[in-house]
Amino acid sequence: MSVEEKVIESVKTRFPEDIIEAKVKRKNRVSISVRSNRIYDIGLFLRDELGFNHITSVSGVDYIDMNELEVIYTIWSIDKKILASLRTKIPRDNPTLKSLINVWEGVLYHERETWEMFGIKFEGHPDLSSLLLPEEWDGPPPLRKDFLLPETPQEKLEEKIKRAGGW
Amino acid sequence: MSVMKLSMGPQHPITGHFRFILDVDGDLVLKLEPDIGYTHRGIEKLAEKRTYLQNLPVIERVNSYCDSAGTMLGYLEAIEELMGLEVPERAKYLRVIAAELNRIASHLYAACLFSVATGLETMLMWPINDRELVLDLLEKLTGQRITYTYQTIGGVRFDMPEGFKEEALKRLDYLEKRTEDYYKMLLWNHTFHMRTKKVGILKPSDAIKLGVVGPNLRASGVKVDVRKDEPYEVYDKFDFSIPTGKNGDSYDRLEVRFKEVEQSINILRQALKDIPKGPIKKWAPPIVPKGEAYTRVEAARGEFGYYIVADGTMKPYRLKMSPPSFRNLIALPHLCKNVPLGDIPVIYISLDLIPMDVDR
Amino acid sequence: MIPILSFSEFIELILKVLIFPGLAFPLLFAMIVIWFERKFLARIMLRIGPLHVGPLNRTGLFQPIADFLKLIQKEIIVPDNAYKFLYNIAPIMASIVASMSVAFIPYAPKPDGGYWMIYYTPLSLLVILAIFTARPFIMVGAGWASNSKYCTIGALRAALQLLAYEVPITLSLASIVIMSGTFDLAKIVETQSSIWFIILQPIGFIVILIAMMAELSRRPFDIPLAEQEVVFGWPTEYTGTQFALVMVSEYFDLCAVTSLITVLFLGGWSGPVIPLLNDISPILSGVFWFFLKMAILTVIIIMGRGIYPRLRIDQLLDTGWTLLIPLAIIQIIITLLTAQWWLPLVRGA
Amino acid sequence: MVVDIIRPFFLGFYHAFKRTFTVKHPFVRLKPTDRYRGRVVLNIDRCISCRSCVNVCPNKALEMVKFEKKLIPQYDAGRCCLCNLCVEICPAIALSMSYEVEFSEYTRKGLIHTPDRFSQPPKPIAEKTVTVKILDKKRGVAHK
Repeated sequence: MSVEEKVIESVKTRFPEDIIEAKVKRKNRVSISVRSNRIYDIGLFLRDELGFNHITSVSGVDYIDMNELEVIYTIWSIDKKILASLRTKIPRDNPTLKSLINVWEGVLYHERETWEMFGIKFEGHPDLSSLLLPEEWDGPPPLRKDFLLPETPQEKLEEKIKRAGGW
Repeated sequence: MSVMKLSMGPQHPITGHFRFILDVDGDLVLKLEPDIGYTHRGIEKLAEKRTYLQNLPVIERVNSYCDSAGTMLGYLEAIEELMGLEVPERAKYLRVIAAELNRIASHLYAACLFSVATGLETMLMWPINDRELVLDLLEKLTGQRITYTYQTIGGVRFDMPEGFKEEALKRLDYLEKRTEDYYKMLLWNHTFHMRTKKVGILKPSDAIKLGVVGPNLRASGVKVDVRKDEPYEVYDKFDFSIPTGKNGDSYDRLEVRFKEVEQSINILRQALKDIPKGPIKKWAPPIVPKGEAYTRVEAARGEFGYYIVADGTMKPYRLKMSPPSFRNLIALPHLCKNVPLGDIPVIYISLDLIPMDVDR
Repeated sequence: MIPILSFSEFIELILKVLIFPGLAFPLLFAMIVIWFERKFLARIMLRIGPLHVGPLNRTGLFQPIADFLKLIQKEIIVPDNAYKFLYNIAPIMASIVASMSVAFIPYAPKPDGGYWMIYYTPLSLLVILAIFTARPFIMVGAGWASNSKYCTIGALRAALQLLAYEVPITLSLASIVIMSGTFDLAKIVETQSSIWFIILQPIGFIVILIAMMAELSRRPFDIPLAEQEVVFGWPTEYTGTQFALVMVSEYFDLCAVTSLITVLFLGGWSGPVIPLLNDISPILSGVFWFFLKMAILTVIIIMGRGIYPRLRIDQLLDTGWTLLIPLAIIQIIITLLTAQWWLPLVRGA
Repeated sequence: MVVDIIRPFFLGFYHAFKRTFTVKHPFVRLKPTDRYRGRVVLNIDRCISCRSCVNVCPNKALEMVKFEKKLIPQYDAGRCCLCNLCVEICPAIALSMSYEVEFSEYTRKGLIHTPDRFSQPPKPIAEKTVTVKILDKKRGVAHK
């Protein structure tokens, strides 16, 4: 049994109910899908007992067709040399999630950026304020799929062709 | 005693495109709050509107003036993982050569910024001059000086020009000798020791907890390097070591970078010696199959992570970049608590943050 | 009662005030030193430096003049919240005070007795010390009057640094006075005719050189002006002519300081007589040696900017109080202990 | 410690007499390498109006316009990032990268190269050109 499978096994035995899916994706990559209400406990378990200590990134993905937002915490274990993606899906209409700031201190700016770009409210985060966008920004969260750029390249292209006298 | 709010930047000689809001009491900085986003270009959103191929020039501008070759490798790794594409051996070597040359250029740039922060302008010019040698080599190889668009999906675009190998080896020898002068002028300079030793000490436990990466993490004594941990391209074929620091102060962070330049020269010598003959590019389809991949590469400033969600079209559904400077940024307010005002530039520059990399 | 001057005396006075130690000399010194500093530092950094302006082909000799002309054309901006009177008068005061001390330094002996200096007083060393003490107050005044955060921090740093470094200067001057027995700069030079004080008091020389670099805010001690920390320190808000005056006053100070160290430690005008110059005027030979010594000191002081990183304010004060002052006191003790052997040699001349 | 303080002094003084590195730019120019990617140049006769360069351009620097009864790309130098994608994709080998880098203009409109300007060959390089060279250990690096 490889180290990756051991990790999966221990998570599954500890939280049998709350793991939706856990699998080894390839060498050094582990993916764990969990229910959003238990993400804090699973995060603590990953940090304390499995040694996933080095936060790599927090990212969001907007699945607009399923009306869901996915939040992915990617954590590297320095001793085990495994990258775990701790992922959870939350409804798009009411995106709230418990912040993991007390588990990994390094998520401070990552969560703030995800809040700003996807509108996901992290409960317990000390400072959810504008990070990259201008302070007077009042549009929707820009990385959601329903935020359209003022002019997509395709439209521009068609307009250009029209201006050039048709194709 | 009253606390004064001091706004440092974005129009300030040292901060670049950052703004720091400092709480200053006399000459003591109680708290630093970074204000970023002055160079935010929304590359993650732009990438969703462009095809995988069109993204190449856009993505390398995340880290444009220092390390575009090393930065782009991760994106290509992710796409090739999704496609299941095996890149020709010679192309892998050429990618490594470009990335390592770029690492040398980037670290020399870091050294010159560091000496500006301490007020020594001579060491601004010397590494910049010698960086020119490396940039000239890269221009010979790729056709550009800073943004190369050299590596592409399935390989590299140009082969090594004639006489490149000899010229490169000659210049690497020169650079290795030239480093002695840097040590004499900067690193062994007693005044420089006074300014940088025991300034901004980042403990290993704190560094891991905050998620600091790259030379900054290694300077704290934690031996983490993606090139060794999960070798990408052909890094598993080279014999090189990972330099680490002892104290984790500003001085160590610079010294680790200098030692990394030596290791890069070492890698380049091996790569130029062992490079096999063969094709340099493999045809790649424009459509990437459905799936997702997270890849990491060791760029000059540290680990660069790419998370790509592909939905089976020509364009990525989601591209997440996790650049090293953004992850190192959190160490800045952590280190700048109750330090003299004069140490702020030193600590800031020692972390080697570049605003474009932070903002994307 | 106004003394009546003869015609030749009048001409001499005009020459002194307007040309040589007076008005033109510090200006010319500033111009040449600014040019030399830029060119020399550029060469250390493997750059070329100023290139296009000037008479000789590609030397950029007139670059300081071009800069000055550019600066005086610019608009003078006074911040709204500034205390206007003090803000406007500070650059003028700075340049006046800086150029004042040149009047009390003897540059050469005259063949008919007396010295080539604007105003002779037996207490000239004390007068120069007094003039130096006035400088921090102008800086603090200007920084406070600008009513800007960076200016205020810069002014406070300037006050700390300049006041702290007065002490080692005064202490190392004490050992000179013990040795020569006079406050008269001209007499101090006379006593060095057989042996220079730099040989007798090397520690004192090093202390005064470092302290004077700090007093002048030259790198590595340019903490009040540190641009990476406080933009430009106390003169941050100045523009145009006012900025030009501030800049020029720094080089006036450099002129005065190098002259003073030459007089105190390097034997002033003393040196072998050069026949060619002596034929024109006996003063010129002395002035030549004086200039040579000044030039060497200037190069050493300028080099600091090219090779050392800047110190932090606490390290600077630490160096001042715990290293330079003990060294200066050690020099006084050594001087007192060895005076019995050296005094006949020095005073006997 | 004393050695560490004094050594930079001599090192700096020694460097003051080394050969300078700067290129005196308007009089002397850097010679671009063979592979250098500057302004894109179009060969009108070879262009088959296939529009693939317009499609591949990531920055919309190319756009089709009518020119002598033919649709020919027009080039916006202000948008071009010199990435070489259009040259690679061109099936008729009508596009090429030249060594010309100095194409700045006073107005934004002047940056748009209409097809006839787009197809002009690059200006010749100035006569005096230099490249960076390692001379020897003592004199270091210089442009020659």
